[in-house]
Amino acid sequence: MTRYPDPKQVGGDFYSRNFAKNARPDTLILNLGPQHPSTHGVLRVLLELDGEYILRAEPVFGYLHRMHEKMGETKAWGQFMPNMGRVDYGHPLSWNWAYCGAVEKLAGIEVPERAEVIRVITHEMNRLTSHLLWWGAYILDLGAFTPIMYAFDDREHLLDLLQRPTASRLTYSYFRFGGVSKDLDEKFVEGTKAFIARFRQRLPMYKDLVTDNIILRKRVEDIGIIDQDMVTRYGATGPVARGAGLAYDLRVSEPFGVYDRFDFKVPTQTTCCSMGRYLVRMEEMEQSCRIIEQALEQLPGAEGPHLVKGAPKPQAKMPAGEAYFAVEGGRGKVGVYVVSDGSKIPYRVKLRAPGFSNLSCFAEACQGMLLADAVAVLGSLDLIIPEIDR
Amino acid sequence: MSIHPQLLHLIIALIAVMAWVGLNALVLVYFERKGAGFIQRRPGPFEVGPQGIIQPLVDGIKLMCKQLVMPTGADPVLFWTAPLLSMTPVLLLFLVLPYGPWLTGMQIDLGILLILAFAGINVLALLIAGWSSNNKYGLLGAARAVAQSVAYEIPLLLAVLAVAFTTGTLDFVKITEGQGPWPWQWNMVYQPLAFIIFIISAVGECNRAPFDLPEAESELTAGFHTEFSSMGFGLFFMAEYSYMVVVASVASTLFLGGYQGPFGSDGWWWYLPKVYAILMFMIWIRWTYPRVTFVQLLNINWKWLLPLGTVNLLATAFFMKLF
Amino acid sequence: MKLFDNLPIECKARADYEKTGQEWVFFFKPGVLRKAVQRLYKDGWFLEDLLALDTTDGMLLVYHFDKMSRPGRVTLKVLTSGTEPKIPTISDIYQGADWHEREVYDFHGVVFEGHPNLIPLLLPAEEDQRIEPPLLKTDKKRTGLKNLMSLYETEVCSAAVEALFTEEPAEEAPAEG
Amino acid sequence: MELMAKIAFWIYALIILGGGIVAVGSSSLVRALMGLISTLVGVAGMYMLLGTPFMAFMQLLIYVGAVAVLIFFAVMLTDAHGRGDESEPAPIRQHLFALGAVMAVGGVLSWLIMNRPPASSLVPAEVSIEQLGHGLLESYFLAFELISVVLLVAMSGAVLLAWEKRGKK
Repeated sequence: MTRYPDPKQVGGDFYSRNFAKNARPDTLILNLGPQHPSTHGVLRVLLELDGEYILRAEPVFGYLHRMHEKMGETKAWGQFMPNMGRVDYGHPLSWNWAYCGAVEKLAGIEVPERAEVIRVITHEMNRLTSHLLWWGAYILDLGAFTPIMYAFDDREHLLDLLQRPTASRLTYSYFRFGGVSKDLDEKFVEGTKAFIARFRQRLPMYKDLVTDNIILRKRVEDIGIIDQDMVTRYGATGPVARGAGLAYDLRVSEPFGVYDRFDFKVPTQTTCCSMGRYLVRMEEMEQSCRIIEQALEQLPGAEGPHLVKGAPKPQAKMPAGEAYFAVEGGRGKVGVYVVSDGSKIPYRVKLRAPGFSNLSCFAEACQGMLLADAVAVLGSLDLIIPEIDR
Repeated sequence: MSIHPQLLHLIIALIAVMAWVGLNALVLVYFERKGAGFIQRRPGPFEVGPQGIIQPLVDGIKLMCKQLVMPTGADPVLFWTAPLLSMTPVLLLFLVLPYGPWLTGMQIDLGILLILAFAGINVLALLIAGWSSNNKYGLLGAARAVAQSVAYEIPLLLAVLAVAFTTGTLDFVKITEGQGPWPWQWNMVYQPLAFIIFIISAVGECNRAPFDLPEAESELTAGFHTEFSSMGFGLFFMAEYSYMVVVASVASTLFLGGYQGPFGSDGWWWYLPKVYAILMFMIWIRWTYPRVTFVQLLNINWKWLLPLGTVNLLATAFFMKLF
Repeated sequence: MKLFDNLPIECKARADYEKTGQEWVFFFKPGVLRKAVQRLYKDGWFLEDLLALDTTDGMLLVYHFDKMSRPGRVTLKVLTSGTEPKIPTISDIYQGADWHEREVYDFHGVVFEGHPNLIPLLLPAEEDQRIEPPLLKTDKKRTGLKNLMSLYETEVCSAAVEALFTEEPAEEAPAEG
Repeated sequence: MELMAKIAFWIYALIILGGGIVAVGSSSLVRALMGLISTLVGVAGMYMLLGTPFMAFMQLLIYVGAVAVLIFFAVMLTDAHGRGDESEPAPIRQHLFALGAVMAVGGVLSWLIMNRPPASSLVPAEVSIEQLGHGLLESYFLAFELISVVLLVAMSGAVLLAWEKRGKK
């Protein structure tokens, strides 16, 4: 007599068969994704379900794999820059910055003060767009359709503003080795100030309408526990680490650019659950506003051009050596490690994606939860699949 | 051979009801989308026709023109039976609703019982749909649909029974006439708890957000109707909206005085606004709240609605005996 | 940085954080790697990433570790054979290393001994669709370690590692599993 | 109107018979259940025809809406699979036995009805809910309560069975 989840009998691809090998005979194996409304792109999670309780989970990805690291080894240093906007469509400027920072370290390029302040402003605005995108999509995962419209309303203002200097709305390729490609103008500064005033009024509304909603709280509190030990073992960073009570923010703990000039708080939560990560991100939006405000005040006093004189051309050669540069992206530590053999093409570009490490916590965090909770935990990790697949 | 006048009345009523069900579904879809638009600060449909008013009709035509797809491994008979089984009982339910003093398709003593009995068939339809489509999401959705509908039917019945106790009948017309035209004469005032329980259970019975677990798209893609395309899906869709109308109509008859209006102005012009007010309320909460999890859903039912409903019923019986 | 004292270190060097983004660079033999990583775990470091570098001197595995409480980055470098790269896994110490190791297996064909589930992560997994590790360099492009990085200020350094970074290349790759 | 009633009777009878055949003969458990449900619906129709809409609606509400669904759940919870013992076609002998059993019962019943027809009324008597309630709680009180006791025993037995099984796990 054959029992149903017989590995030979179960169809599916390599991963399904591999997963079914260890499955109990009386369980249901469910493919959440790769085309599924709540996996944000093409993530696939293999779940072994007992009823609706999850016994085992295994994320499968790579459907969006574009081999950026190989592309890096075939293009000139400057030509690789546009790829950086495409790794993570949520917070592309952090990748811009990480790559530029690594190359600037390698070549010893000085960045003018004005460029640094511009980088902070645009980087933080981009973080706001990233968090707003996450917020809307996360609440959508939980079944409320309306907040994403409000989030996109705000996000649209930001995109309109960022469009002025960067000339694009999603996949920015704005930073250059030694500065940024275009200076900020008066209209941008005024618009940003107006936006922050408006956004300051919207944030309390979001708290009242969404964050304090009893159904939402019951949905996300106490599920998906990722504690400090797990954070260390998996190398999770960003809001996931801060939601576990670790005040680890590269803007403060390993300051890059001119972040040490600004006065802001690193929000943390000690609940380790999805609500903790949620609240950390909501608070971070407020802190980003503070940073942008301070940076806008410093902008007129900042010296130098927006791009250093004699900045390397796209086809320029870089000196041999290795350099690692990490910035705090919307999802955590965005690291770029470059190795040069002295030619105009990188010898090796390694992209450290925060989502990659954050997602690896999922299999352990979701054990014993309900299917609906798995969706809530996946969302709370703030996944951008292109970044994980690279 | 002459047709019996009662039969003629029934046939006319049936035809009228079919048209009415279709019209209601269209209007409600339009209201839903406009309501969603209003809540989300966007215009909603406004391209097709003035203010997008014929958008639902055009959507319906599009649905009809699409290909009917059946997945491999599905049970062909049951797969196509399910949407029909979901839609057809609804037509019967509209027959007994009291739209006005003379506008009742079929006045019978057991109107409420008929509605409850035939609404139960919908559960079966969802179950068959999920089971026969050879899809794991469908199966999970079907299991959810059943557990939910069976659970929420009980507090719904308890709430209805409380009203039946006070009025002493199951006939819609008599229940309506047992109430007065003014709001303070409605059953809602005498049975507030039953009203609240009824509305919550009704949202649960209709699988509407925040209780739309059987088709929770962020977990189960589309739940029991994942594999249905074209009018297969269209029938489920229409059935869902029609059940909403039925449930809202029952609520307005039982608790809001039905077609009664002040100064003897009884008629459908009082009835329909009450029904649509309840529908608007359901639309409002759908676009406002996140979805609960399935465990929470059942907890709300078994730990809150059911005990409260029972207590309410006992208290009603007690007071009825006392006074 | 006294964490690895009394371990057989191949090379211990202090790097310039401002210029390279690393604070300490260690060379280990593959056999010592797990012990070193265990010490890092006990001291509260976390694994940032893990990559392989295809050079004429062999396959260089680079582990980046960072600590949440203080800035600074520790890099562990392990040199293995370039033709049949093999290295013990650290995925039982750092569960996060699981996917990193599978990625390196995908990209460079490095086999991690003791890895519980060494299957393709990002590249096609079906038996008939698998491809050659794409990040292996062609012979023309492959170059030696000394052209890619410097040894920085060494505190301890074995002759074998030093030989890698001197102008005259050593006769053969010295590090052995 | 009498013609209508006769037509309705035959339609219901066909539904009941057809449903019964499907319920017994179908190899798919769920289709068999659908047959059972159509039988139940047909019986409800018969009740309607007999002028007891209360019984008809209760039949639908309880049997179709609840019991059938529970049976469905039981089917889904059983450890059934496509290649089990039940999936093989039954031998001819078994079919013959089944036919014999049906014929025996049907024959006895038809003989009874043909030879000893009960007195029937042309127009069914309307039984209001009030009468029904009085009947249940006054004249047939004992029978009514005995049925509840039987149901209670069945329920506790089911709970007991399920309890033991979980303990074994």
